[in-house]
Formats: sequence, structure tokens, C-alpha cells
Amino acid sequence: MADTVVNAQSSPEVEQPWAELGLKEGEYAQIREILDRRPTSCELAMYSVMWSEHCSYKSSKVHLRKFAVLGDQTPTGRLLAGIGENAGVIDVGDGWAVTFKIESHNHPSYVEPHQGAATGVGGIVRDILAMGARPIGVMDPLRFGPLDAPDTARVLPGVVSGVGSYGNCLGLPNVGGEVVFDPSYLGNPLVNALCVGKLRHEDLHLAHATGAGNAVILYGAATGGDGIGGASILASETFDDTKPSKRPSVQVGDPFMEKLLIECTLELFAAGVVNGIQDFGAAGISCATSELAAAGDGGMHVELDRVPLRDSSLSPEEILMSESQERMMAVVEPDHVERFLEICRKWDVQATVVGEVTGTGRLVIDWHGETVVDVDPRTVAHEGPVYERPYARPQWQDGVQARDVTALARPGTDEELGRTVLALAGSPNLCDKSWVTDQYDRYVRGNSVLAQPEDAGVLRIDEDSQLGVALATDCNARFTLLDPRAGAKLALAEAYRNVSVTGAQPVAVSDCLNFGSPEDPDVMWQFVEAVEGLVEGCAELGTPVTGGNVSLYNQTGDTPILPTPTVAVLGVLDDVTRRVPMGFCGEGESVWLLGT
Amino acid sequence: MARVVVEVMPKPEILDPQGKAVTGALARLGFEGMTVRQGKRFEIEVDGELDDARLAQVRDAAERLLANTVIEAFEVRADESATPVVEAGEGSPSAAEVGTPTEDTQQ
Amino acid sequence: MARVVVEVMPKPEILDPQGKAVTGALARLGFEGMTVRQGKRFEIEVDGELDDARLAQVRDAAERLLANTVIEAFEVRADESATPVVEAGEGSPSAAEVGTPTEDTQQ
Amino acid sequence: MTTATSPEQASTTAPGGTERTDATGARIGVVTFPGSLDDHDALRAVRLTGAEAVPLWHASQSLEGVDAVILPGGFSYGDYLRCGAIARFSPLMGELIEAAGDGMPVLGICNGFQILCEAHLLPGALIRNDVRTFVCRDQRLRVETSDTVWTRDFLAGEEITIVLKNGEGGYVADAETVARLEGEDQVVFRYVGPNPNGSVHDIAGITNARGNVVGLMPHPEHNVETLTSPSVDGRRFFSSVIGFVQTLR
Ligand SMILES: Nc1ncnc2c1ncn2[C@@H]1O[C@H](COP(=O)(O)OP(=O)(O)O)[C@@H](O)[C@H]1O
Repeated sequence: MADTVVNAQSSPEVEQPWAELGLKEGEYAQIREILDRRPTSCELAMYSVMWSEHCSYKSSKVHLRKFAVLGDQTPTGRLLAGIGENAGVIDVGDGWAVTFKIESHNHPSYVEPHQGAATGVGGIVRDILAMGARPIGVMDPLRFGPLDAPDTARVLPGVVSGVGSYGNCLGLPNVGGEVVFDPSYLGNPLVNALCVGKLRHEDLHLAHATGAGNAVILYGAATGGDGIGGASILASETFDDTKPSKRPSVQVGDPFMEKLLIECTLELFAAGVVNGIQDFGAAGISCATSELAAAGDGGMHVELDRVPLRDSSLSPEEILMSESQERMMAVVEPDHVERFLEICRKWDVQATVVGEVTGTGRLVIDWHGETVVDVDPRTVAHEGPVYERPYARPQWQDGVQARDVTALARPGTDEELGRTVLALAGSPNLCDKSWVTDQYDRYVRGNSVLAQPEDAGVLRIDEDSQLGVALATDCNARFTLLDPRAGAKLALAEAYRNVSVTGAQPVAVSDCLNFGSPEDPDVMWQFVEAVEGLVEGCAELGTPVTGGNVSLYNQTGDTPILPTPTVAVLGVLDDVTRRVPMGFCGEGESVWLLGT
Repeated sequence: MARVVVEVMPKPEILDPQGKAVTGALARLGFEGMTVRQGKRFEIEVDGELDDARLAQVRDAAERLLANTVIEAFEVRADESATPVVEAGEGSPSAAEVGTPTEDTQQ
Repeated sequence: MARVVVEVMPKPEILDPQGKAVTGALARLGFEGMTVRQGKRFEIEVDGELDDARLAQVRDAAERLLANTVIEAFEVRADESATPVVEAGEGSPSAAEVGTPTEDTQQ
Repeated sequence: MTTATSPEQASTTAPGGTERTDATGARIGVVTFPGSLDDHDALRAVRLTGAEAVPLWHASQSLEGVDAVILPGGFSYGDYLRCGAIARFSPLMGELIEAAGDGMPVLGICNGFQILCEAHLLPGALIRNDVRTFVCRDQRLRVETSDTVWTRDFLAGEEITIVLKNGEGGYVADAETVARLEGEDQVVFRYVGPNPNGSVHDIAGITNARGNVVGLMPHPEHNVETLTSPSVDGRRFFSSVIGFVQTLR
């Protein structure tokens, strides 16, 4: 039997497994205070996922706010949507807009490289789709342990096949990325994925639930027991131990389903039947319902037992936390519901009305007629804990910086010099990456003007006007270790240069900040320095940060990864036929060296 | 509710590059003297009584869809084996019993 | 020379997109009430005597290479069945006997 | 091999009796299946080479009176089970099989080739690349015959560059079938240089005996613009069929 609100009111003394769910004692107390009672197990499930570092940005929030000083003005126009939305939206002229964002899927890719990387691509593509855009390309900055380490032989091919199979199957050209090896990533590879999409200005959609009486529709894949390790504690140990205690922590992607979801969603937008929309990322229904409701002006009522399940034994806590892939949630006016469902049927996409928008300001979730969640959605989605983590310049920083190239041995003879050059050219970080990039389709959609092995990817947006965008991602994490502030600026500068050498005007930045544990003051210092470095660099260049992702706790034991703030820069080309490719093009052209 | 298993294997005269690649990979891992052919296995939960007519339907389905008879051979059989790979249907509570000896499944 | 069969199936709690697609296709073809999960089948010709140690090696190989134990369960067994899918080894002249009733194979 | 160059053989180009609106232009249909990806590219290629591009939906029963049909690349039904195996049963395929039998030009590109094999409009099958990874590259091909409706504008023996991108592009067939294809001039394209996927006899594309149905793994629709590809050798696939359709007028 489910733990209802009534039940929670009458049994304040029940012990709840908040610690196992990753909540701190103070956080649990805060939840009790917000509710003025103990949470039901469903509420506890929701708060615990939504208040996790991953969803709430509780350690990084205070610093990410510094990006706000950059404003919403790009060199080509105002942002149509900025930080806080699923992805930033940039006006690129002629009524066109583009949206792009980079995200991490690091830990899942270590556990199951192929599926982890695949679902990482799937997740970022849904973010872009949810803005009302058609996804038009992907990129994948990757970091692995040493190439010759046995575990890299497991992780690398799996990650590459995962990125490739998912992106290829969606028909999204892969136009760039990185492959970098360093021992610090051995137990903690980085899989960052970027997606870019295009839309007409009027097609912009936002994630909010407004208009009492509007239907809340869940569509896409059925919900299974994916990625709900924590919720199983609630389901099996606390309330019903006949349930299977083993739930997969791994999510399996179904790119075909996602392709249908993309085409279906774009047709729903075109038909004008979508008021608000939210993709499903981490935290599944907990996230979609609370974020939609929190961003709206009313509340939401959901009947959880209407959610189509792949596994009928799931408890309501598990359904709320399931990270099953390829799902979306839309807010639809009653008059449009029939048309909405009809379009879903055309694409063979399952769609179910699971609730409606209300005027109560509360998020109420019922399970077989009984209320199991009754919360202010803002307290779940936005008003989680915020930490000012202590940070300090590490004691070892001076030592690292003191190491100096002059101490390195230099090739003495011509022969040694020759060997050194060859060794460098053949080293994993500098060698040809086509073993990776040949597994990615860079041609699909027919608009890839530049892709591997160019410095930046260039995609045509409009065949008539030849308007296009250029994209590059970069980060040299060894620089960032030496000096996180300068390293972040250098990452920005490199991506900025790679975009500008194609002939594009760089206009906006997205970033994926991959660091170790924020509870380690050394790491926290690296993080703060990197953020401030990015802010300074972006201010200098006049490019706002439109969104991004923070991935913390990337470490093996006490050893963090190299601080890796991956920076993505987007540029605009008014005429892609004038793009400048890498390399010498024609005989007789003169060669110039610019800069110092 | 009954379970039917359809096994589909590449015909012996048809190239099996996957099998060849797996054979090579096993050798590199130090597993000597193993030659592999790779095929597919379908477990079909069939509603209703599994009489001959129903089994013939499954065979028909296998021939039309599950196997490409240009390059593959298949076999259809009711699954009465004592140790099925999967103990019960989807979402069954016996999920934890999957696989035979537990050291095989490493959940 | 002995034959060992390794059957690999997606764990029941794991999404099986292929099985899902096949289930849908069967229904569209008019085969009602059939729910499919799709896995892999490996036939391994093992050189030498198939004693317990050798079988344990195959099990080890299955766990390390043939199955992804994070999402798949597997079973290993010596193949002594009377009607093997493939009657004899690669390139054997008995290819025509592949499959059960001959009308299934449609060569 | 008899080529479908005589008007009689391919006279039923308008099932359903749709009148042509444009007496000079060919109308070429491109079928979208769930999971098709290069359908837009094929439509663009058709337009760029001067024909009317007609989108066709897999669940429809009508070929809309087109003169020729392209089954585009992609991952129909996710490439689950076997590539093309599920799409082969789409409602439109019934119409298409009939029209192809009557001589309608049909081109299967990559996933389209796989569908044509699954539908037995072409012999053999395509299996996983021997390298076991997806392969995307600019591939050199030799055109082995210009005696099909899709290669009329090539010279036999000519070498061209066409994008290759697939995970399951290894062509296989039994020895007898391969011998027949070779003997009857039905091998249309062969890979030049290292074989990218383990195809028997380096076969990249084949045709039926009549020369109206052609399937190949590489993607000519990606080689129609200098801006986005290293060659425009793909254009002649489309100009070939347009020229053929015009001979029927
Ligand atoms: N994981 C990846 N995914 C896609 N493209 C990649 C990936 N890694 C590298 N590339 C591409 O390969 C090319 C060469 O990469 P790299 O050797 O890192 O070049 P550079 O040092 O000039 O950035 C670039 O076009 C880059 O975008």
C-alpha cells in the first residue's frame, strides 16, 4: 500500500531512509519544515532526486549566477531564451534562431559505456527538441584514461559506438568533438555531448504549465525500472519487501523511439497543439511535473497510475524516479487533445493524458485515488538547498606551477629531434582521430559544410539564404590544472578561434564544467576560478553564456579528474559558401602568419 | 501463456563476419581453440494454448519475419526446458533469479 | 571437438528495443498475442575434450566477451540436443538439412 | 541482361492513373519509413537535378503516379531485427513491388538497398560489416555497367567517389547467385581500394535482370553539391533516371 499524505500526517514518527537517498540531515529537516509534516515516501523520492547535486546545482548555483553579468546581448542580437531554460536560444537573423547546449553523461558511461554514451546523446537532443527546435547536429568531447590501460579498451570502443549508434540512428550529423587521454580519467571517463537545433522565432516553446484545465500528456516510451537504484530502497525496504530489490542502474536507449519522438514532436509544434513542453532527463516524472508546474502560474494534478508501464511491479516512488529514456511531457488545451493524440498515433508514439493544470498552486499526485504527493512545486524544483562550499587555493598549486619546461630534456641531435616529432605525432592525444570519427555519420541531412577533420563544424541552416552556424568545443585540462582561471579562458579562446577561422562570427557560449568533489576545497577552488575565468573571458569577447551543465564528483577515490571546463562556442556565417576550410586550397596562394 | 523459442543461425555456407570477429577476439583474450558462429535467439510469449496450430503460426512468423531464409536457418520449439534463461515474463518478481548459476549473471 | 551453446538474453528488467520493434511488426503482420524478446545465440566449436574445466573456460569467455553482464544474462551448456540448428560444422555438405522441416528453410 | 530502355517495358509509370501536370518533368518519389533519415537529402538531390520530388509515406497505398521511386537511407525501424526487415512489410511496399515488376525504376540506397533485398526485389542480403563498426567515408567506386536506368549517364569502368556510411553493408549471397550476378552484368558498382565492409567480390551495388531496380550501399544523394561533399558524382544517378523517364514520353 502506498504511503499517502493522510498516512504521513498521522505517522510523524516513521523512520525514513533519507540518508540512503543521498539527503543530508539538514535537508531532510528542511523538507519536513516545508511540508509541516514528514514527507510521504513519494515526496521523499521527489525531493531526494530533485535536490541532488545533479538536478539542483546546490554547490555550483552561487557561482553560476556570476554568468548573469554577461547579459543577454550577443554580437548579432538578443537571446530569445537564456540560462534557466532547457537551452539558450540565439537569434541568428532572417527570422531564424538556433539553440545549443552541452551536457555530461560521465558516470553512466563508466558503468556501461555504450548505453551510457548513447543515452547521453539522447538526453541532450531532447533538451534541444523541447525548445521547439529541430535538432540538426551533435558533437562529442570525450576524455579517457591512458590509451593502453586495459579498462580504456572497454570504455573507449563502447563510448564511441554508443555516441555513434544513437546519433547515426537519429540522423544527426556529428560535426566535431575531442578525444583526449589522461590518467586522471581512468576510473572516470568524461562523455560530454552537444546538440544544436534550429527554429523559426515563432516556434520557440518553453517549459511551463499554464491555463487551469489544460491537459498534461505524457508521451513516448513506457516507463520501466531504469536508473532508480535509490527509489528501490523506498519501495522494497521501507514499505513492501516483496518487491524486487534489484533495479537496473543502467538505462538502455532506444534511438528509433527517439527519432519517432523528434518527428512527432515537430509535427505537434507545427500543428499548434502544444502550450508547454518538457523533456525527461534525470529524475523523470519528478522533474518534468515539478519543473513544468513551478514555471507555470498554477498547479498540477497528476494521476500516476495512468502512466504506461513496461514493468507492472513498479511502485509509485519508482515511477516518479524512473529515468526511462525517450519520454516527453506536454501541456495541451482540451480542444487540442484529440489532434495531439492523432499525431502521436501517426508516429506510433504512445501518448496518455495523465493529469491537468490546476489553479491551486500545488503539485498533487494521486495513486489509485489516494494522494501521495501534495507539495508546492517550487520547493521541489527551484528552492532546494544552496551551499556556499568552502574553497581555497590548494597548497600544492605553487608546486605544480613551479614545474617548468626548462627542466625537460631536449632532443640533442637531428635524429633525436626527428624521433621526438614522430613520437609526438603518433601520441594518442595528437594522432589522427579517424578511428573514432569514421564511426559517425557526418553527411546526413546534407547540410554539413565542414566536419571532421576541420577545426570547427559548420552547418547550413537555410538552403535559400545560405545562412549557417559554426561550432567548436575545446578544453586543455592540463592548462586548467596549472591555472584554472587562465585555463578556462584558454579553453574559451581556443573554441572561439576554431569558430572564427571558418569565417564565422562567434556569438554565444555553452559550457560543461567537469570537476571532482565540491566538498574538497581544492576542487571547489578550481571550479570557482574556472567559472570566474569564463566570465572574464566572455565579458572581454562580448559573448554571453547561454546555458550548460555542471558535473561534479568526477573522481576515483580521493583523486579528482583534471579540472575540465569544456567550452563550446557557436558562431554565425551569413553565407556558408564563403566558409574557410582548414589546409592549403590552391596552388600559388600566399601563406600568412597572424598574431605574435 | 506459453513460451516458444526461435533460434536463427547463419547458414553454414554464408560468411559470418561477426562469428569470425568474436573467434579472433576470444583468441586474443587467451581462449584458444574456440570457433564461434553468432546467431539470434528469440523468446516469444504466446498468448493462449500452445497447440500445433499455434506453433505452426510461430513457425510461419519465424519464416516470414524473424529469419531471412536467404542467409539464415531457423528452428522453432516450445520451451519446456527446466532452466530457461529468463524465469518468467517481463516485470515478474523473480527478476533476481535470472540466469542459471548466480555467478554467471553478475547483477 | 565438441559444441557448446551460449545463449545471451537482455535481463528482464532491461528495455529491449529490438524485441519491442519485432513484437509490433508481428502484430502488424497479423500474428496476434506474441511478445518477443531478442537475444543472441553463439555456437562454439571447442577443440579437445569438453571436460568441466573446458566448460568453465567457455563460461568465463561468455562472461568476459559474449555477454554484457550489466544488461544481459547468459546461459552456457554443452550441446547434446538431437536436433542441432546446424547439423555439422562450417562448410559441411549437410547444409541442406539445416533447420527443422525443410519447408522452413527455403534455400 | 535486358535493359529497361524500351518504352513498352516501363509503361505503367502512373499507377492510379494520375495525370502528369508537367509534361516535360519527371516526378520522382522518395519513400519515408519510420526511421528513414536521408529522405530529405534524396528529395533535395531529385530537385537539384531538375525533377519534381514527391514525398511518399510508407503507410499510404499510393505511389502518387510517380515515374520512379527512391528508397532512401536511414535506420527504418531502428535497423532492429535485420536492416530493412520490418520496413519491407510497409503497406506501400506492396504497390512498389508490383510497380517494380512492371518496370518502374526503383533505387534503393543503403537502408533502401537492404529493404529491396528483404523484399526479394534484389537477390542476396546485407550483413554486419566485417570490421564490426559503423563506417563513414568518401568511397571510390567503379561503375561496372551503364546498362541500368540509374546508371545510363555513366561509362562502364568509370571511377567515382560516393559517400559510404553504414554498419551493415557487407553484401552476401550464395555462390550460385554471385556467379549469376557476375555473369549477367548485374554487378553495378564495386568498391575500389580496400574493401570497407567485407562484401563478396567487393560488390557495392547490384541490379535486377531487367535493369530497372538498383540497390547500392553508398549514398549518391550526398554527392550532389560541392558545398557539402567532395564530389558531385551522385548527380548522374538522378539525371540517368530523368533521361530514362523522358525517353518514355
Ligand atoms: N569525439 C569526437 N567526435 C567527433 N569529432 C571529433 C572527435 N574527436 C575529434 N574530432 C574531430 O577530429 C578532428 C581532429 O581532432 P583533433 O586531433 O582534436 O584536432 P585539433 O587538435 O585540431 O582540435 C577535429 O575536426 C575534431 O572536431
